[in-house]
Amino acid sequence: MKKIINDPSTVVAQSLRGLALAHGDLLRVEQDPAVVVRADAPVADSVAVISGGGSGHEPLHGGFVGPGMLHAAVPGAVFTSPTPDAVQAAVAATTGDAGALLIVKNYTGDVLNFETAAELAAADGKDVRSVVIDDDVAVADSTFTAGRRGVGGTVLLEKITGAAAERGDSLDAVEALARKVIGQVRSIGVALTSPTVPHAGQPSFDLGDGEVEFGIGIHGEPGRERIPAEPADALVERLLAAVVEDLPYAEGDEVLLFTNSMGGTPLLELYLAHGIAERLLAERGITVRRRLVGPYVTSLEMQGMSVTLLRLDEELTELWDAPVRTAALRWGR
Amino acid sequence: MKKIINDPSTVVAQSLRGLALAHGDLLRVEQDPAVVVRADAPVADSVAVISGGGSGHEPLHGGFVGPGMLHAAVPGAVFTSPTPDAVQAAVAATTGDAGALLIVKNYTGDVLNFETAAELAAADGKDVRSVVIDDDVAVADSTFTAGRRGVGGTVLLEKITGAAAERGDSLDAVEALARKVIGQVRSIGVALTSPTVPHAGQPSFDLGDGEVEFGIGIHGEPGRERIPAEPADALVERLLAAVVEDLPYAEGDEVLLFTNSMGGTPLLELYLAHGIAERLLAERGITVRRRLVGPYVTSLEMQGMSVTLLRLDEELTELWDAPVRTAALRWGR
Amino acid sequence: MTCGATEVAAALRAAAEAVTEHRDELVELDRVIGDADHGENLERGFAAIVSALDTTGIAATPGAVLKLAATTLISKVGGAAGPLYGTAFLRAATALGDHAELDAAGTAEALRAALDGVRARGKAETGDATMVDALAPAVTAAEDLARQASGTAGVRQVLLAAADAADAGADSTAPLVPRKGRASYLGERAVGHVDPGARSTALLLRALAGRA
Amino acid sequence: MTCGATEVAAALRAAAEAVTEHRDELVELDRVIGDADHGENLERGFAAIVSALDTTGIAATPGAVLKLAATTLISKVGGAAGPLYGTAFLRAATALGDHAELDAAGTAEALRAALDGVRARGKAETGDATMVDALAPAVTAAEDLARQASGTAGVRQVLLAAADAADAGADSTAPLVPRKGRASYLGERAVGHVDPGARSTALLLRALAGRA
Ligand SMILES: Nc1ncnc2c1ncn2[C@@H]1O[C@H](COP(=O)(O)OP(=O)(O)O)[C@@H](O)[C@H]1O
Ligand SMILES: Nc1ncnc2c1ncn2[C@@H]1O[C@H](COP(=O)(O)OP(=O)(O)O)[C@@H](O)[C@H]1O
Ligand SMILES: [Mg+2]
Ligand SMILES: [Mg+2]
Ligand SMILES: [Mg+2]
Ligand SMILES: [Mg+2]
Repeated sequence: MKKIINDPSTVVAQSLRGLALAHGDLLRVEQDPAVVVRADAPVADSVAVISGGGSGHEPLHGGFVGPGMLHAAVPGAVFTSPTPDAVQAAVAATTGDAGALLIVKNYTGDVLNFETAAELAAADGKDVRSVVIDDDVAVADSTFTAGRRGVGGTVLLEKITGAAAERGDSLDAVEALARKVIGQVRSIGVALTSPTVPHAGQPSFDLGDGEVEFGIGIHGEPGRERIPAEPADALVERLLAAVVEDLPYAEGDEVLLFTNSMGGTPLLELYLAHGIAERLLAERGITVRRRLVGPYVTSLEMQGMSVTLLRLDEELTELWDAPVRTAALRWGR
Repeated sequence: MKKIINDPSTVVAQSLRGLALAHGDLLRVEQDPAVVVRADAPVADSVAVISGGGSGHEPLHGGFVGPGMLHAAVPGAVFTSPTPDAVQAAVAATTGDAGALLIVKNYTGDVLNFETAAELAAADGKDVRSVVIDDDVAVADSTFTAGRRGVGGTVLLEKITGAAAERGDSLDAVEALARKVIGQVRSIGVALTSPTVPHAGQPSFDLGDGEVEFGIGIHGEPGRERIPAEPADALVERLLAAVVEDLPYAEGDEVLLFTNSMGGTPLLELYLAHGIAERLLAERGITVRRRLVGPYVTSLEMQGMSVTLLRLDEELTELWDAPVRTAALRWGR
Repeated sequence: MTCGATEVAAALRAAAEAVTEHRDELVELDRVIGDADHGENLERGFAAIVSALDTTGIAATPGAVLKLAATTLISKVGGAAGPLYGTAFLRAATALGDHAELDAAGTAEALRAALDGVRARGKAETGDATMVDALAPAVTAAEDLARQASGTAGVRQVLLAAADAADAGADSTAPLVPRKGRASYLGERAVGHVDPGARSTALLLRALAGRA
Repeated sequence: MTCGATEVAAALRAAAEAVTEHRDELVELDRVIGDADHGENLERGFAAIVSALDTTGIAATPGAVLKLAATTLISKVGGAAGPLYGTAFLRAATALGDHAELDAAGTAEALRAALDGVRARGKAETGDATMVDALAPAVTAAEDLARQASGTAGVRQVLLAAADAADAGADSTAPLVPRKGRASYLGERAVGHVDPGARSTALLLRALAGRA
């Protein structure tokens, strides 16, 4: 393992220190427990939108803290969901009478830890709700299992709920909006290489030179199946078909297409894949109305990509377009 | 080699297609020869700032095309400088009476091809100047050799000259400003892994598990020396010392610190390195007044980082802060 | 034959040592079918328990000691294991109440409470390939021994019986298709691998037994 | 013994085949001390020359054919090799003027002009470990043969002598510390490796000789 770190046990704390120095105008960092908070928090009369999860997926979530998106992010250890006291600290730093929405990716650890934090916050008299995003179609959905994972769709959910909070929506409204987004967003990913978790010191899975992991998660969990490597045209079609058929997205739909790099895949390849995805959607009569292309939900240095589709309507489009000013997403004024 | 591509020979063209689809509001792409042009080009009464070079360094340069930065980018084949006719096409699409500044990274191929293009443009009666950036302190500077390479400083040069052009500076002024920036910017990089050029199909160099290439270029050329891997504190000190001592940057200086990922290094590590670099500069009495952190000048999937310092004054700071709206850099209105 | 707060604290220290000793093994089990952090997570948590014992001193009752362990796990571990083990210790602590001494029957009751807590939080049943597959048979074995050998078996024997059953229970997860936790994403591909949480449950019980 | 435009075009096609045949070797040489594209660059350029010959037909004079090759290389290759080989062919074409036939002396003159062009553009001298190290001795050998064997040696013999000298010249780059081009960044670390452009110069000359 070669990484630019001092020691696996201090990676997250030291990385957050750098984040705070790089973006002091947008955010501040508290350590122990680790929390990334909007520089201007608490924002008066605004619902606080809080997200979090294990580290190693940067810029998710700390890179999305700022006006128009998250009020706080709660980074756990690498690939390990944060503890309830960290979530509580984020609530304490951001949440006023308007309450808070916790965005939780559907992993057992995240759900349990955020759930506990929400209960504790409720006991403190705060109105804290949580929504669980589970957009990964690679995993069979079932109430008898851990269910689908939360992956790329999380960024879109954070942006849209953050914009709603910014315009002054109530917690009821932001929560309802979140559930709407969760209902209309689907993703799937593929890995070409494995990430290496710092404290593990070796790749999470071994992949032959001619193989890829289809239906990969973002924690180095092996994917749904191992398939032979194939040209980009075929691979992107495979990804897109899985997503489109799931909801399903239909002819005439207008969507946001999010082509995401898992970290190690260069932009050169990612844009190539994005171009293919746009063509394949056009062929299906689905209109790409907005797009996001880049490494936004990563899995350390893993090479690979994911495709996320969000069905848009006027309201979602407007909220997507609303100004945002964070380390990783920035537009509008 | 595993990449999300169809065929090595079509990678650049297909990637540019995706870029154009992703950022149609900012830019358009011409193929054959390949050029990325600002959507609103030619911009009346403005010097056109044009840059280019081999592909594989994305978002450099196409990701920096847009208001406040580049008017056009000229992408060559992977790691191969573009041909003069492509540069000419970029000039034709963007350059009016105010003339154009070509930003050329100091590589034999880039210099020769851009030089030829500039001569041809001059023959067409256009006022086209070129500046050569050579900020890489890893290479010994000498008129008897190819000289220093142009690396991370290029982004800062493109931003600052683009801002000057946007505010209406003359070609003389933009050119003088460019030379000033080139005089005050220095960089160095390190690689933890090798990139794999699509048409070569295998890693550009072989690196043992405990080794890193110090003084790496951005084309998979091996570095200045191969050294044992070391903790981030030591590695960043080594990078920073080489840069600081070169110009040199001195106590009391105010600088822009650009901590760049070579592509495959995750943000988690990059922010960690950035935090160390800020601390080491503070220890030297050098004030970090602006910062840029991210994968902006990459070398395909290569893991590694570079550090760039630009000495700032009021004018450069103001131009850095000026609004920019491109795929990869965006702030202000 | 019975234990006081001091012995419970010593047992927790022994558990911390065992976790450190088996850290890499647990990381490796989790690497193959999960996300390679289980050993790291538990080591962080049990190291924090040891610091907490060092700084706050030993509480008056076994229940209070276990409660300190529970809150420490909840606030330091994260992931799935943090809340689940945290709940287990918390329920066990509650079951013990403020008794100054822990006996065989009390141990079995505490284990039962722990299992109920894990089940309530994680919704996993036996056969889902989780720590429940180790803890459930452990509870049964502990209860059997505590009941059968009433008065003759001590806390250590009960925990040893629990550990033996947990070992077998952990092994039994290998052929299963996991239905809960991260390994469930792999479906059939996880078959043949022991669940890391089941394995850690077994080794924690054995370590606790060693000092009880 | 002399060549017309048709033979020059055929020689260029032979050069294109040779480049394709040696593509991987040139990529590999460049991978070790450069950026792994030299073979790819030349293959793209010479394939474009073949298409240009196919579409525009064969021009009237050897000079005109070489000029087509030059402009094609300049607009299709990029990198360092594009302008350098482009200049070489352009200067050679200019040297040939509009003569309908190319003879031994003319060949030597054209090679000399090519070398001067490469030197003027790239500023490299013999010993800098570039294509100049192959081209310079090739020119000398060509001139020697054209002068000595005046009237008896044909274009092919001149080119063969040039190719032999270029081969030796390319080999001579291995022990050098490069001072120009991308390999110069490596300094001492490039010692022991043949310069890719010197190698391609030698194989182009041999391929051209084969059909001249
Ligand atoms: N729903 C559940 N019920 C019971 N145990 C579970 C459940 N989900 C996960 N586990 C246990 O947690 C273990 C994983 O713990 P750990 O690796 O620390 O957390 P994470 O899965 O969040 O990375 C699994 O091996 C399993 O034994
Ligand atoms: N200044 C120069 N003068 C002469 N030849 C040069 C010079 N610079 C580079 N070359 C030649 O160009 C070759 C490299 O060509 P190529 O790999 O196609 O371009 P690039 O170096 O831009 O990737 C070198 O092997 C060398 O022979
Ligand atoms: Mg985990
Ligand atoms: Mg090149
Ligand atoms: Mg785990
Ligand atoms: Mg090259």
